Amino acid sequence: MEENKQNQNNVAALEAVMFLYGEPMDLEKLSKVMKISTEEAKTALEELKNNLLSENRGLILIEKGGSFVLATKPEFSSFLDNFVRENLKEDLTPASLETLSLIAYFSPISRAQIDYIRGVNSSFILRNLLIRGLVDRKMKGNMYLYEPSFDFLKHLGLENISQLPEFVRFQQIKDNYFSAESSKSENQPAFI
Amino acid sequence: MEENKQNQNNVAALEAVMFLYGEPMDLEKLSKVMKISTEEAKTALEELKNNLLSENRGLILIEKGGSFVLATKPEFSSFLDNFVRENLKEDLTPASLETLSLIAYFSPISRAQIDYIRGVNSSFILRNLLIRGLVDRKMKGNMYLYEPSFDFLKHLGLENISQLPEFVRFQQIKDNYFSAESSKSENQPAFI
Amino acid sequence: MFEMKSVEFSGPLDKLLELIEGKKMDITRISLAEVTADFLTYLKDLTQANQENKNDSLSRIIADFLVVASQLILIKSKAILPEIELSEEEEESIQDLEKRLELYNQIKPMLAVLKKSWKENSPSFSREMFSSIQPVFYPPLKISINDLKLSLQSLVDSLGSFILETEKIERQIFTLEEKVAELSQRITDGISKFSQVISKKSRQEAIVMFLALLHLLRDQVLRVKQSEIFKEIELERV
Repeated sequence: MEENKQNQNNVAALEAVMFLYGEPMDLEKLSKVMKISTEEAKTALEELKNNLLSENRGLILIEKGGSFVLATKPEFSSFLDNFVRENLKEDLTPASLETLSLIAYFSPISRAQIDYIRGVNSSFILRNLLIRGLVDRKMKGNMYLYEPSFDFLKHLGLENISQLPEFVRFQQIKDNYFSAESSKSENQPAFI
Repeated sequence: MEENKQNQNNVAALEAVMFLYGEPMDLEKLSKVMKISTEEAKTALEELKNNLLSENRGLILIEKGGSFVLATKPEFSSFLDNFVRENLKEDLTPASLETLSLIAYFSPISRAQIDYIRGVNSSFILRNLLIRGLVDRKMKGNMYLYEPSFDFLKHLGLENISQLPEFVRFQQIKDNYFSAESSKSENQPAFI
Repeated sequence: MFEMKSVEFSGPLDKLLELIEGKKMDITRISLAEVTADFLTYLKDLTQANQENKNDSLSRIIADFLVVASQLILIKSKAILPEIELSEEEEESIQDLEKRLELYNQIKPMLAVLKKSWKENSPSFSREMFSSIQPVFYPPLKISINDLKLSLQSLVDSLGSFILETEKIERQIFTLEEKVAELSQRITDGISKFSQVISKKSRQEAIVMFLALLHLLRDQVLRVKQSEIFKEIELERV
């Protein structure tokens, strides 16, 4: 009885971990993250796999070379593909356009800077722009810097961002803004 | 029998859609994506929510203002430490805490109301909370109303705002106070 | 002494309640008048701390305190000189302060509850949008270089108004210390009327100047004479 309860808990924990990690994980990694033995992880995996067979579950457990990942059931793939495509095709919202223009003119720019200038959190919009291939990001130090994608610039008929209209004027605004902000206080403006 | 089968299928499809999308979705969006009525979407959501209560499930359904998102159960947060956002690790200043608790317990609430209760100008604090993604705002008439964000709910591991400790008690303070206010005078400077 | 971290500073209503509770009094006009001096002392310490260590958020807190300080001074003046007639606006503002304090008193437990939840939280996590989907280049159908420029321009425009707002608040902050020094200097220079001191000054600055006056009075640096309410305040160095 006690053991059964513990198993249930492991299955639930496993679901939470795999749901969030979203990348293939092997037994070793799973057991390390969940702080259980590989044997227990294996039992939990089998049980989860079994549970997912139920008709009211929309996910499957995919195994590839000893690693496991959660994915949507293939029977839903046609309508999910449509869903993804529709989403990517949607017109840009004013907020997305604003963020995109900020990245185009002020790149490379960090998320904290984008958030600070816009005055709201931009993580959802940035993710949207990323998967639509309109912006790229690269790691610098411990943060991502965003810039317009090569494809997007090409789409606009530009070779580089300095060909954007009034590029120099906006650059000056950027420089003024950030230098004024940082001279005003010791505290990083983006993290007040 | 047939209908039950259809329901089951909807629950599975719902799980797949929400898993794939990852961001909050409202009934309208769900019904459009899944090509079912909003009524059916609602039934499926309720059933999913019910299924998640089981001890062998690791997820919860978080609800805010008619939108829903799948998230991990808070009891497994110790396995998921490395997903904590940097800007949520910081402590809140007394002023931020004051403002955030007003928004959490009294939402939707306008800036004028917040300023009035706090007796001070809250624009900086509100901006800071917006940037950190802890509150959302929506335009109503010609003013913004503030409410706690999904990130706020997730950070506290709540399925909806009414799970905040002593929510009903503090709601009553709001109701008492604001109803007394609005019945008393036509010209209420603080609530324009 | 003073903790420099601004996180340690509470807001003006919180401080006011603390002072009233410290005297084991209820929220009344009498108790407000009673704690005015302590409140002003705290404000003075704040401004001093701010001078030693310039800090944006502290400046903002001080601005918040000044608003409440001006209401307290009004209450205090009325308590000292009962014959003062308060205008309707002033009366409303005092009633407002009392009402706010009552409400703040009621919601204080709420802050404590949230603070605890925030500290002892077990978070939930959701997935990133389409986290399993690889980026695909999907240009929006209608987008031109000009759209980008216009969008950025309107953002920059709104930024301007926010910067102005920041400066406005900063301009309002005249540190008490500065004003005490200024007032002291001007009396030494031979100015003997308060109206001369505050001529051409904003309302906000005049209030701080009056605070400075009270401080010099308390420290027995100067003597004042006022023949009648709303008449000239004569200043004289001790």
